[in-house]
Amino acid sequence: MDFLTVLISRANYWAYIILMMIGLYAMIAKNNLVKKIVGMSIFQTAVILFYVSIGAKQGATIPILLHGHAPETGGNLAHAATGHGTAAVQAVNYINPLPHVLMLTAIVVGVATLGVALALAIKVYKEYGTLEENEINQRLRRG
Amino acid sequence: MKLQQRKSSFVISFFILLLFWVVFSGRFDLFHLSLGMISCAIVAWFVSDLSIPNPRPMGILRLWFNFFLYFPWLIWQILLANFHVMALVLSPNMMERIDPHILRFRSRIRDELGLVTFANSITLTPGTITVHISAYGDLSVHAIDKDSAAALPGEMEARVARIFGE
Amino acid sequence: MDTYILYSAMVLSVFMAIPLYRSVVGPTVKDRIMGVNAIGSKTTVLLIMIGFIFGRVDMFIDIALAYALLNFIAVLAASRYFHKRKGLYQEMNR
Amino acid sequence: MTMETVLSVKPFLAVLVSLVVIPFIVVSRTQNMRESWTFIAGTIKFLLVLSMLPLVLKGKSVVYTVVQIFPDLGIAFRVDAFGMLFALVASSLWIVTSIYSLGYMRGLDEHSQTRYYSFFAVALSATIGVAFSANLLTLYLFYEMLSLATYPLVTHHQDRSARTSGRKYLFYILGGSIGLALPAMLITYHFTGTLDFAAHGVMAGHVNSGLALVLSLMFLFGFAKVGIMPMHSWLPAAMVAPTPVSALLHAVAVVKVGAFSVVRVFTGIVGVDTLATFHINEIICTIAAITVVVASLIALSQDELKRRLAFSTIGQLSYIILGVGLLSASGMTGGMLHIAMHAFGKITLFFCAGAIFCATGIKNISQMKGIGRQMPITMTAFLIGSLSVVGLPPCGGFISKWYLVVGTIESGQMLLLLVLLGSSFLNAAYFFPVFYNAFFLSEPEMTFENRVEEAPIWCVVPLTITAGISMVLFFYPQPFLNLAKLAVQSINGG
Amino acid sequence: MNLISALLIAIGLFFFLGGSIGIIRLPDFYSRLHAAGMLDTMGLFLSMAGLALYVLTDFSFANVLVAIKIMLIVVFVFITSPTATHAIVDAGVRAVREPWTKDKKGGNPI
Amino acid sequence: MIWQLDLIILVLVIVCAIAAINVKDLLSAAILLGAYSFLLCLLWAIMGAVDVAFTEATVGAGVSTVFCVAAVFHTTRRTTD
Amino acid sequence: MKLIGKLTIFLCGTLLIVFANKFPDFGDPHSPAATHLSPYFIEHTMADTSVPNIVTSVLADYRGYDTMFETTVILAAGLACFFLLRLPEEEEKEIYFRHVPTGVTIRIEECGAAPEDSEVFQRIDSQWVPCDIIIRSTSRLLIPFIQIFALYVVAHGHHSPGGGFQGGVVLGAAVILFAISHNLRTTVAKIGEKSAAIMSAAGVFIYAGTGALCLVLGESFLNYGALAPILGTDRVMARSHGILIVEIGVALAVMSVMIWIYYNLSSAGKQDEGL
Amino acid sequence: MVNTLPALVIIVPLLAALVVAAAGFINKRACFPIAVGALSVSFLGAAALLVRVVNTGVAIEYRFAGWAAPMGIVYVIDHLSALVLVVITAVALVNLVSSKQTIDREFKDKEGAFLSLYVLFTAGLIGMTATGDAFNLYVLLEIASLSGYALIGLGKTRAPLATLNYLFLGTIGATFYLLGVGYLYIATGSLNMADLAAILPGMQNSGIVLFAFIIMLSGLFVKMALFPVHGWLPGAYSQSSSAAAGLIAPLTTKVTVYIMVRICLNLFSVDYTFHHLNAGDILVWVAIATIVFGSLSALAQTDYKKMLTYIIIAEVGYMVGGFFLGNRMGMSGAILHIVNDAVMTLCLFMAAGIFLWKTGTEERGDLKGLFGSMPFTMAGFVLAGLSIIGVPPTCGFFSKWYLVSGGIAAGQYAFVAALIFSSLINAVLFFRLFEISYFEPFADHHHGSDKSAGHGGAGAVIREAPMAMLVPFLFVSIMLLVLGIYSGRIVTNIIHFAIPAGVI
Repeated sequence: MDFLTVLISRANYWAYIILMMIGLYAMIAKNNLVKKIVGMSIFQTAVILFYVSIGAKQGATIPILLHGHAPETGGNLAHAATGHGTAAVQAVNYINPLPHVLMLTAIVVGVATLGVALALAIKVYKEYGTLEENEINQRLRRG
Repeated sequence: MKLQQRKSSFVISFFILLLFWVVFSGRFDLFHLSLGMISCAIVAWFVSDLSIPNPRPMGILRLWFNFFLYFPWLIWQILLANFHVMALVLSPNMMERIDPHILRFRSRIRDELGLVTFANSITLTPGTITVHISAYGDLSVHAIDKDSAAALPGEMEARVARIFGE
Repeated sequence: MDTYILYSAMVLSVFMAIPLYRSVVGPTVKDRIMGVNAIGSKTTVLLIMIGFIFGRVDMFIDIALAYALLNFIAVLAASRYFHKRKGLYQEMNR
Repeated sequence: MTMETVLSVKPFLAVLVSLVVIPFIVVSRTQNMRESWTFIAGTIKFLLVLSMLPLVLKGKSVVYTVVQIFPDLGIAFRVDAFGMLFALVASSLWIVTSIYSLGYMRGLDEHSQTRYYSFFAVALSATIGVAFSANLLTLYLFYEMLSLATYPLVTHHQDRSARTSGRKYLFYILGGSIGLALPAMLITYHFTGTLDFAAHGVMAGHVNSGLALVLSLMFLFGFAKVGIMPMHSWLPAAMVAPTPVSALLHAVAVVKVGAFSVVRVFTGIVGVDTLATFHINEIICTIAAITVVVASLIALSQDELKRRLAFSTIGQLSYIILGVGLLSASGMTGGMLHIAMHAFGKITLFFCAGAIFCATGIKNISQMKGIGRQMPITMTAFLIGSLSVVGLPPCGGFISKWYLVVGTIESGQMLLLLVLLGSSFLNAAYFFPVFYNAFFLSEPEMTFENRVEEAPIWCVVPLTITAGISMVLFFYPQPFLNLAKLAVQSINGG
Repeated sequence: MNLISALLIAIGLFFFLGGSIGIIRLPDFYSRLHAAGMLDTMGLFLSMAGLALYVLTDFSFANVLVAIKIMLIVVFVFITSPTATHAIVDAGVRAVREPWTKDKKGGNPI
Repeated sequence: MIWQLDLIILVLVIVCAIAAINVKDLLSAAILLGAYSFLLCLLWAIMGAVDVAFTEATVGAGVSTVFCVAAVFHTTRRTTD
Repeated sequence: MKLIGKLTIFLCGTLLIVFANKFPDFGDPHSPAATHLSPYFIEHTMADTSVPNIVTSVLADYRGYDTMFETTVILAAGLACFFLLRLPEEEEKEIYFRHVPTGVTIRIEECGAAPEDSEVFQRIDSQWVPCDIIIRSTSRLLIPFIQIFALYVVAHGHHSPGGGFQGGVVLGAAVILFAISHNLRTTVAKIGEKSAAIMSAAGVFIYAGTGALCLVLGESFLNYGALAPILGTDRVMARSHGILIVEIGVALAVMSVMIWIYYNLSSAGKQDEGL
Repeated sequence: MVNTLPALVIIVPLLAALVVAAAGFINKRACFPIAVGALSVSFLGAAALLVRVVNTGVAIEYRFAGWAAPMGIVYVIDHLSALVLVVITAVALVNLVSSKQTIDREFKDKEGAFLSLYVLFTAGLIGMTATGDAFNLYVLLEIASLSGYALIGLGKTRAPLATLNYLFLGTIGATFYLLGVGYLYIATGSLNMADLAAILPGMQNSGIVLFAFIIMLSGLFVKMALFPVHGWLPGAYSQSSSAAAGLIAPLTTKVTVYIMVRICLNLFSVDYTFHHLNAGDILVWVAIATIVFGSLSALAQTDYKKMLTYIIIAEVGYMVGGFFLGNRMGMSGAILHIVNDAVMTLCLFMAAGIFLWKTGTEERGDLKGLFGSMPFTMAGFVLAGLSIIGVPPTCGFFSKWYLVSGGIAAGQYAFVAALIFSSLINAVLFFRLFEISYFEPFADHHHGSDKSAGHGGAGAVIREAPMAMLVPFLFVSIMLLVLGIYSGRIVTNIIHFAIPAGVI
């Protein structure tokens, strides 16, 4: 049982390390450029996993306020919310939203990087007719 | 496309989309409804020349009505066929019982949407998958065994044809 | 009932390993696409179930819906690769 | 130093004047304009330097800070006796050399004269800057400026040999200054907290003997322009330059800047007391003595006149170091005086070599048979110059060498005395064949197809002047002697 | 009510299981698609129906909307799933894969 | 946070990641990357990060897979590792 | 390279695992991360911005500046893909048409006249694609719903997960679906590259411009409270509406950038025929 | 107005970038003036900020969205960041002005995108410099990186491959940085630098913080191309077009070094970095390796631009080593070198651009005879070379002065030796170039672009670069001297305030 608690309390962190290492390995050791790009994607998501794991909170609900559905009477929402909202909201009941915000940005950065990397890969292919790094290097050495 | 057609197409899509908006949104205050109106208008304008090729308000209503009548029957067929394939998959001597083959026939449905509905219905019923469909209604269907293939085109074609008024 | 849904979700996620196996092992790309499609449909259900477990299902439906729609696009894009003739001559036809 | 100081912008102007003139040289359309600008600048510079002489002779020093770069360190000028001595030599000789270059460059119809005159002007600025610098940073700055400005001059011909020797030149000079002098300077700065030249040096009390020795040697070799023995071989190589360049720069500006810097550092930074306490001066003297002897011996074996002169220069420069290394009053006076005396002597010799080349195209001594009869003025000047360099009366060189000998005796270094005397003989030995060839040999096969005339008038006049000055200095060495004595006084006394 | 939804979910899971097993067992990918595409869709439909029913146990207007939305997913899946299946089959045809048949043994039965 | 599901999905995610970088076909790699995104989306949902899950679902399924396939379409599927 | 890779990951992995052991437990409600900053956001979001979705309020208000640059990152990616890949337009040598009812393909050389604007003839790519009515019809049917759903996601980012970014991606995906199910040329004819580019810049401009407007109104950058007089609401609601405005900007930018990137990637810069 | 300056410095370029991106599709001629105008405004703003900070001596804080420090994002402009801001904007502006013709020629129909990315890159760097939020820095880093990839990627034929490598390593670097921020967040729960700096001293023994330090620095080292992870830099920079290289090469590594300084000084304290961890010694050795490696590799290059890239690597070694000497002199030297090296590298790359423009190649051998044909350019080039070598009174000398003094004060004689060694190698490198261009006769490069120049003059015609390139170039090379002479003031008035009082 002790092992299980350790496993549960750390599993996410270990998983993020494994994923990160998979990505890093692909980026360093793989020969194919698109493979490297795939590795890069995995590498970036590993960090996202790490951050989201930081944000997780035992026994809390998702970071959208339960009483957010204020009376639907013509939009004067704020006063209704301030009326009972602030008093009722307890930080311990909601998952930490900050890492989520950060990770939204990280995902966006990830997809942007992916797009640019793929564009570059297409250009490389047009130039050399292959995506294998060793073949490209051979060609460079010959030419 | 003519402007008149486009206008009516716009109106029809607008109301259909608004219905969906309301279902999605679930908020009925003025602010969100007006947002919905704007959104639906934008989308309807954007799609007015492609989603509904020849708009006839009554026709569309009848189509939907017929479609909802067809739906339970289809579900029932799917359910039956599902159990059939389920049994096939789970049976120990599966390799003997299956007999994949390709079936070719010509449907009498001419309406494009009808053909698509028919093809998708065929695909949805387990045991048969539409492989290819031509504009004239030539279908090739992959069937997993003889029983699944036997029902085609059969009743399903008739019902689909009825929806589209043929 | 929540426990029941939790266990269902667990069972479902275990089932997910099978299409994953198919998409990992292949052998053809179409098998993989198919596997991903199957994962997608299971995930849609799982998302709703997670919503129930959190007790906030209304928040999860949007995700599931987006998921269902976009999974379709991904599968379509992947199979579109073969629709173009390129799949026919210039490449190995796995 | 407890000297009175006068704040004046003159030192800065003296440095600046030849830089200011460069744009005018560059935009000048005709040769005449270019040269007249050079003259104007040279004259102004000389007058500026001269105008400070009375003050300096009165024992005051002129100071001016251009810009304060570090809180306690900046680009600053300070004119004291020693600097004045050197500046006087350099600025007066610039005018002479300008005249000479005029003849030489026109005579040989050299290319890229604009570049030549511009960098000449820069080099002069840098030389005066070194002479007037108030701290090691300023000195280093102008030292580097001089190295770089000389490079295009050395490689003026832009051919293969120029390239090789340019490379060698840079290797030694820049390598020395960046690799040795700069770290030495920074280490000094770190330990002492100042780089200002002070009468007794700034190192005393801050460094131990090992560090002092290392720093001294780093400075000695780092200022490679002084040509102390392992760092000397750039000097013969640099002789590919046009002769006025060799003359001014390799007899006066560059090498003397090296010597001046070393002396300045030893007296102003390391300090004579430190040198004496840690017995560093003995090591320095030994190195200098070895250089003297070896350079003289090598000079004997050179056939090309300019190379022979170059090795002679190496030897003569070490006299200066030797003299200062003796640390006795006479020795130091002799060393400092030698800067001036040797300058006038050696520049005469180079002018002569240039004139011969200009007139006949000959570079080697063995070919100069009978030339003395064709070019009597030149060769007479050559005789005077070599007498001065060897150190025989009636030439200025005798006086400085006299002080050096007295200095060795004062400090009781009999071995060094021997070295001095011996090397003088060697000097005589390598100059003698030149006259012998020129005046007493007339080999039958040695025929000049056309009768050789004297070199162009613009070449001959300067060398006559310098030869004359060399002789005058024997009879009237007071300006330089007084300055040198003042300098030594301020170093030892106070 | 709960019982019905639980039952529906269980049947749905059962279909999912069938689909998964089919994906493994069937010989070539045309036949696997039958299992993967259809049984999964059915499983999804049933489980969703069960879940929608479960939502409706706590009956309120908001929950009705939620249930409708859940069923909307099903509708969309019913539209997209056959199309996706068809696209995959088409891809297979374009890549010149002969379907596996009993007599010919074409393709690679795995 | 539902740790039971979390553990199962984590295993699947890692398997998927390893497969994605080891498969000998770039199109497959792209598709497996898509599957990887799907599973991650689930993982975020399990940990309660709904917005992240939503983004991952849209980006992973809708966009990045398509981009990858498009890129592979214009380059090649061949890979030696 | 393989060895270096293995070595690196071994080193990094060991290091990471060693330090991972020192973390607070997974899901610990008393970890510093859960107690230092986030409680403020959770407890004040309603009072400050009147947005129940805390992620949205933090994203677009508390850390709105981050999000502005996040959108800019996307724009930069779009620009980068365009900049790297786009090729100059060139005359097409031969074009292909399909007679829809029969499926016959015809090729028209340079000089030949194309059957313009005809219902029966359909322009197709040089790489032949099957005439598939199923995919086309289904996509046509779905696209409006995907789009309305996307707009819903954008508009309801305050109350449920989603927001500008997700909505924008879904919108973009809808267009991509259109391009996949039809062809790229049709899509480009509908939403041109130029408009995609301008819209993407405009989207970010809406965001940054809102911020700048606040600046002009005398508050700090992106302080939507300054918009209250313009919107005619109190400051808290102004923040809420400000968030909506910037979300719309984000959605616009993200949608058009996704389309733009897709155009360039799928056609390798030619933008005539794509995936 | 003054209070909004920190925002304006970055917002104006951002808005301009958006406008330019759109204008590229509407009216191409409007792009360039807008970009130049925006960067000018930004430069003036940065200068005003610097003046204000120096005059008041107090850091300026700007709250975005009106939220106070730990909640919202703040910009903190102190002496250090104001100085770097001025450098960034100035370098970007000057390079932009000088490369108008290059842009027009090399990026036909894409000027809008190029200029937009250019301005975005600058904006990213500005933001990185000014921000006081650890995560915001990551976002801006990515903006700068992404636009940098694009700018570099459209260069010569090998550029895409080199850029892809750059992208991979850059992503690793940025992600490591992000991971470090995550570790800090898990340990403290905060993202604001000032807030973190207040919390961290209480948890100096925490392993998480230690690891955050390690991983953040490793990420930055990848980004700044320190020795074992430098591989991406030479390829990327030497393959890019000259307009892009003139922006990216001077700024990227410098700003990354600045961030490292920032993190070590203001986030983790001096106490933590130097006394608790004693990180200095190891990192100085790494820096020494970088210097030696960079110099030696530069010696092996025949391509002029490639040589410059290796010099950049060596210069990174200077800065890192100088900073980690851990004393006031060394740090001053490192920070001063950020400024000086940016200007020097700009000058050298502008020269490279001019050579490319005139001769069409970047091989060393093709510089033949340029002293004769373009004396003004070569004068500037010589000045830049001397500055890199470290000859007074150019600015390179003075930063080297501080660095060497710092090395001596810290007793790191190996570092001093490496610096001197590198200076000597630089001397060899540049004099080799000078020799080629000085000694060898001018070969008429017909593949150069400037065909309009008269061929009548039989080789003697002086064909300088176009004025629009030459004037900024000469301005920059004169700045080398000016910076050198004023370096003492920069150090005493600005840099000394940037270094915490605890450093001796």
